[in-house]
Amino acid sequence: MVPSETRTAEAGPVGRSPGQLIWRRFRRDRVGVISGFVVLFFFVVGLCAPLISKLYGKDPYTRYGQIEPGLLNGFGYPVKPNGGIDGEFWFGLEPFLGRDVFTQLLYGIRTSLLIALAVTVLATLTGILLGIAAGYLGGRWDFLISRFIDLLMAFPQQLFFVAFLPIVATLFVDPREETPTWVRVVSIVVVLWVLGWMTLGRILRGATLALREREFVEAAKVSGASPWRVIRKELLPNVVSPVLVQATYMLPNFVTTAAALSFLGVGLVEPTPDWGRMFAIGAEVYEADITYMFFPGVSMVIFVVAFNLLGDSVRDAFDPKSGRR
Amino acid sequence: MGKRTLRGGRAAGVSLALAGALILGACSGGGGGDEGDGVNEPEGAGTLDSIAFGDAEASAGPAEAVPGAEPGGTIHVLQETGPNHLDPAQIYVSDEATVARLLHRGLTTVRLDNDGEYTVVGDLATDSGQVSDGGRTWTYTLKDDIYFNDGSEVTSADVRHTFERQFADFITQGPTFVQQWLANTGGADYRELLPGGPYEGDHLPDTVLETPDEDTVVFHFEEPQTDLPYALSMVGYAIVSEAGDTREAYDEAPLTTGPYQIEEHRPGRSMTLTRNEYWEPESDSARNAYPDRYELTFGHTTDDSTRRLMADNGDDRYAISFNNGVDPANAPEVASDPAYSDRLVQGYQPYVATLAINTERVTDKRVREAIALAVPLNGVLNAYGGTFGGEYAGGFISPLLPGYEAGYDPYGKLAAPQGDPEGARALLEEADAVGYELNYVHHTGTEDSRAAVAITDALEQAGFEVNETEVPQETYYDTISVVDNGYDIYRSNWGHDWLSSSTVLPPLFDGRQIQDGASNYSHFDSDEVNAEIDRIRGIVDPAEAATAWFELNKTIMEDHLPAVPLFYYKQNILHGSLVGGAVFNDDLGTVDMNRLFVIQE
Amino acid sequence: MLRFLLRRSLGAVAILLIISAVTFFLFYAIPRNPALLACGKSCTPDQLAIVERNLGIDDPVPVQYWDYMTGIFAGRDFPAGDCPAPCLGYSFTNNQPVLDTILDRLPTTVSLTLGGAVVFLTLGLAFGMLAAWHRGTLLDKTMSSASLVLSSLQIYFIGPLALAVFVYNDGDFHLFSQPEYVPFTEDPGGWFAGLLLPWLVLSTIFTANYTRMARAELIEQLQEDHVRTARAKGMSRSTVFFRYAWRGSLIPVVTIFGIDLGSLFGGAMITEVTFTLPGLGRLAVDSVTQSNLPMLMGVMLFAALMIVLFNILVDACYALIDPRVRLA
Amino acid sequence: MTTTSPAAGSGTTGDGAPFLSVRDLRVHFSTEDGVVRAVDGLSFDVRRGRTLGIVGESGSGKSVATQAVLGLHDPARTTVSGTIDLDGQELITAGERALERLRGDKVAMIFQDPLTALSPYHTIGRQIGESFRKHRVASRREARDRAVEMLGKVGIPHPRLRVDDYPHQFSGGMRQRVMIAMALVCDPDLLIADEPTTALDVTVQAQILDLLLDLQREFGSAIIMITHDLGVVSRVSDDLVVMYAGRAVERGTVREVLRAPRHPYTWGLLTSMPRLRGDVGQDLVPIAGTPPSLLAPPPGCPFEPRCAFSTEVTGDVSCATDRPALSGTRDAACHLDPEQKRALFTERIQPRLR
Repeated sequence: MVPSETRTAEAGPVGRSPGQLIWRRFRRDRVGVISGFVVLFFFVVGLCAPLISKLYGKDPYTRYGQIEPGLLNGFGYPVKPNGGIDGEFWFGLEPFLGRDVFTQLLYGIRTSLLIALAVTVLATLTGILLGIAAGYLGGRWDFLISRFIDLLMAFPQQLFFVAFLPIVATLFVDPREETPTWVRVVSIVVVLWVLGWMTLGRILRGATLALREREFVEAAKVSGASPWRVIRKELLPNVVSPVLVQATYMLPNFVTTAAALSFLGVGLVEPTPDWGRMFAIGAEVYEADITYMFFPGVSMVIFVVAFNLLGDSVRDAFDPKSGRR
Repeated sequence: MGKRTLRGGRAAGVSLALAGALILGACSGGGGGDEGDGVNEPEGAGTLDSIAFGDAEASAGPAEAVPGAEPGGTIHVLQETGPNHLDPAQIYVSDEATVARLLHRGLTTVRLDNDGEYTVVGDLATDSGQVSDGGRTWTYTLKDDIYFNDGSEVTSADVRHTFERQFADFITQGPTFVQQWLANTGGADYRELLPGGPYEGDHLPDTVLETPDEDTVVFHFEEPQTDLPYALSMVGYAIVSEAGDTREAYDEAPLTTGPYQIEEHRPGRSMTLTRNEYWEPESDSARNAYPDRYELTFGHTTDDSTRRLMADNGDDRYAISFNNGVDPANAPEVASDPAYSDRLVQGYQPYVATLAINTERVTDKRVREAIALAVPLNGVLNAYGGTFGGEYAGGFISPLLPGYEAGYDPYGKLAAPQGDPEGARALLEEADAVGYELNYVHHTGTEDSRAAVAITDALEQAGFEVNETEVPQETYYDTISVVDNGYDIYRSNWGHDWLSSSTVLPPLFDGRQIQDGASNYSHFDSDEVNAEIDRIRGIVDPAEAATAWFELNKTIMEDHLPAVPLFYYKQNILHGSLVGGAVFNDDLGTVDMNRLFVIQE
Repeated sequence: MLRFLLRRSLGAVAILLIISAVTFFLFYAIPRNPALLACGKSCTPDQLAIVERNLGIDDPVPVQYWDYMTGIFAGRDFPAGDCPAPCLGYSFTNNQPVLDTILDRLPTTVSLTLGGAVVFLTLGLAFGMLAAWHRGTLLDKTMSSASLVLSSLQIYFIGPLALAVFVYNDGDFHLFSQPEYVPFTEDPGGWFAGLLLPWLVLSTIFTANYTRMARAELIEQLQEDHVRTARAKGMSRSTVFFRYAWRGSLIPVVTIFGIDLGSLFGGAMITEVTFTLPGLGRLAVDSVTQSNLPMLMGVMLFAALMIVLFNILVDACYALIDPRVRLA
Repeated sequence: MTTTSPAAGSGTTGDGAPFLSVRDLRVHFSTEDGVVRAVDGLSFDVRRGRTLGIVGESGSGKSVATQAVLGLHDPARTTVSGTIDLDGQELITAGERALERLRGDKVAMIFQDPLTALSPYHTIGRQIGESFRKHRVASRREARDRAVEMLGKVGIPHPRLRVDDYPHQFSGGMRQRVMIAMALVCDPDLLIADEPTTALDVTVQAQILDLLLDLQREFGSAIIMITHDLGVVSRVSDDLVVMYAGRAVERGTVREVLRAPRHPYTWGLLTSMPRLRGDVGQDLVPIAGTPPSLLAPPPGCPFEPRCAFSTEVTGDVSCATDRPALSGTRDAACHLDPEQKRALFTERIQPRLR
């Protein structure tokens, strides 16, 4: 190609980098921005849970209803209507244990987001590593990794989680000792992670395979760049889009999966506040106290909807063609 | 005495949403004496004014008619877990025992009559037993017209076989009282008496078990065993056919002597009972057997069965549960709405929940007292279903038992069920034990975990350091019944085997019984208490004994405090609108299935 | 076709072998002794040994695994009885053959899954087509937003909610009857009534997802060159839509459907627990709480088998849909 | 139905009213990033029996304009304005039904990539016969026979055997023949060929072009040949429109435009094209820069940013702000005056074309 002898075109968004373009497109997507704020709000709430609960003056551990008489009835349910909601307990009281639902939810969101975030990061890294390795190295590696993915895909996911979660913790801790909360968290993260990266891995393998044949990668290879450099400089920047999009879809998925595990009774245990366990309790008491499930349930719906909308917007920003409208 | 533990969880399918009801424990036999005044009357529960060993007249069939009852129809039984065992010798847990009562008959049984009186009567035997030799020899004569459902007659050979096969290796789950009495040993040593059971041609010598003719069975014991009629009424000692014994396989398809037989059994799913044509009502003084069929379905969580029974639609109008209580979520509504409470049968279960303290580790009584003060009874009971789940306990002796004194509350727990962390802290400071470390183990079941939250929180408020661990529900009792278990506190339940405190205090607090797998969970050993146990056992008068037992209960509570009483379990059975004759049976700790009938429309 | 099946079956067997091994070794790595449970009270060491032998757990784990696998292919002898191939062992808790229990629970799960699948497949595809056909209109936007919200309604949230509102409300009107499993062969009406609510709840998220997927795929297909060609030939909108775009959108739908169905057949755990239906999922959950390893192993293997089987089925379906795929 | 006579009234000469007349066609897409003016004021005529070539770089709006003729754009996202007169029928305002009747019958289209343009899920026989069945209300059997006939006509061997094959079972050239057979199945009066040979290798290209010409001779159809390849145009076209950034920048007969191009963009196209008989040492000169964004086209001459000659424009016009017009059948939209153009072409461009 002959370098241009005249002025290059300046008009229009041609001169912007793809990143700027994507950002511009995303910013213009009002739904995306709003859902982004909602998601952000959840993270802030999770992060600031201790602060909020301090300002609010309650904590998620004190058994208010058991200590102060008159809050719970003989069956262990809030005496006041609507789950005991009042000026003091904004979201009401937990049946039986009489703890404050508002702070329970705040801390529960905090735990769930922490777990989901950790799994997302791990699964994304694993997906990138193995996906790109399979696509780029090809041959035997590709075969091995692809078969490995097939194998993991054939594992009955939920069953695997339910069956192995109780075991994983026992591998870490002497049964005589109190299992520290972090070990339980790590077990959940590990189990979800092991079966959580394959979709991304497959996508990246495909993307890498396609990229490998492209000129600029060929060129870089021919010019003697090390494989690591080719991956870092040429491949990685080009798979940012699927990675980001997949990660945004993954996270709410992990939140709901972890909640499902708690619902099935294999998640985090008392007294660690947990979003998912609130559904287990909710399912237990809904006939006597349906209000209890309201706040965890609605907040989870909002969270998942917002995250999915955000995911759609991220995808659209990267790839306007695929648009949902 | 055998270990009395809440084993339901291990043997049975435990639902995640397991509610307050208990799954455990066959209990049997009436109690001695007429200590009616000691029994506190809970709502709906019957009282035990008097109980007697029935004579031949009382034992003769047919059973007294239930007013208004008509034969016929089908009763539907909604159960959480299906029986894992059908071989009577393997049956001990209550959800198996309740079903088995429709199928099997033993030498004796406990009859609840129209007046609410309990009598130990002869079942296959003509009376509750002829005792001689100062309680060392018991003679039973079999009735006429008693048959297995294959048409063969029940003979003394079958009775002998029934007891001999209790020693077989594959019989592991049933009661062990009679074997131990016959062998005069404790623990599992009785197996030495007839290793492997009767299958190799060995038999118990006539000096132990004698069958002089077709209809007569004689038990010979080295020590007086005055409780034998009670023990023999346990389903675990129901009669097994010698000719029809298929050993392990008998567990799936046993022959029956009771009014019903198994027509179809889909393990864990359903069971259909139809009439045993060879059962003669004239031979049975305890069973009315009005319904033609029983349709049992399993896999109903307590919330599921409660909702069905509340809705009262279709077949559920003919439904009841033997073991599923009202679940906590529906309890408030069931209690408050007459549409439901009229169909509710309530009473005490035999179990008393306690928080055992390992006295070998927690040696300072002040520390134990601090634990007792701190523990929030309301937190524990809330987890187990609140007022439907039980009633705060002040001692180790159930309100069902003779000698029980209502309102006994040495540590003020009934008055302050939320616990007294300040008082506890003061005691700890006095003992210079603030920051005392407690290893606390509980199981992973919903209720126990929930109770643990309250207990741990309260103990830490009081100044303890709690190291909380959990084990799976099904291994819980195996974990805590190890002598060197390494734990300081753990919840344990105990239920009497029959209505006498002699089946409560000795197994729990006799220090000479401490061994792996035994029920002295507190590892409590006091010469004074041991001596007192021996003394009371020698008391012949049941009323006097009952009072003495309760005094010993006080001594243990006040001077030693090896465990913190938490609550007395209650049972709440709801039934469909077309089920008649539902009354609570204190002996069973649930509804009396022998009196049920279908209200014909 | 035969070669395809053979090749895929071999692959499937390999995968199942590995899954069984991994599961087996992980399970038996846990420090619990199930024999203690089975031995019960008054358990002597001698007795414990007998029970362990009966359960086949006195051998080292690899030997046990070998015995287990032999049992599957050749049958196995147990003290409790002969266990013909494919033998998945005996339950720790009630001495029933694992296979019998699985087969006993299977109809519930199959009924639940198939009914749910019919609901979410028809509704999902219908809604997706409707939205794609009316792309950009208010209808499309409404349906897209609705499916977005619906797809976030977790079963453990709406299940109890639906029960409270439609079944166990205090009024006299109950939209659905109490969820339960009645075998179809016994009472088709009861079967339908008892499973209707579980079907709907189970299929809520699926319906929403299939709507979204079908819509997106159809819209993508409508932008394909060959669809444009068809339009340029004068084909009517509906012909283009149903004959051309629809066909192409089937492949991803079938793929996902195969995965979903495969994993649901292994037990729709949350639905079964929420509605207390005695299916494989609940069997698995109960087995976990009871440490009933043989049962859990059996369910796990069965579920994996279903997944692998449906994978093969999906591939076979590709050949039906797309003539370019040949099963050689 | 072995022979079908050309539609009544269609002549083989270029006389009389144009068969297709496009005036001031504008096709605007609304996208996430704004309105894309893909075609912005395009006019051209096509006469019966003649071939109009439309050339331009990718993105110049050639395909968009011709697809607008058939109304193939998604109405929800596209605004089409101007007039399209096909044999007296106004198409822009025509309803979907009327267009459907037209497509594949009076006007047919051939697309660039026969692999993606044919449905992989249906046999070619079905795909060919389908529009015949619709427009001629033929039975399944008749449609199949017609498909076989057409396959034979476009030179596919063993048409009777291959009619039930799927597109993937054909080679690229054969597939394009199938495409053509499909387009011609109803004897269209106007055939729009959108880069019909781009995806094919050179020898096959020639065969396909010959085929098209033969068929035109036989049926007397008008053809619009869209391409970026001037070689193709010079070979088959009678008239030529050069498009740039959604507009026509030069138009005339093929001879006029190629012999004496008047627009700097056309010059650029010519110099950037390899010639068979050219000097091997001669550098090809691509047009510098990239086409302007169609989102925000420059107000003046769209080619101005890339034009090497804009500085030579004299007078009070500015290439940057004033849009040059195009008028008449032979003209170029450029502010250079005719003399300048002639001089620049002969002095600076022609030498490079030797």
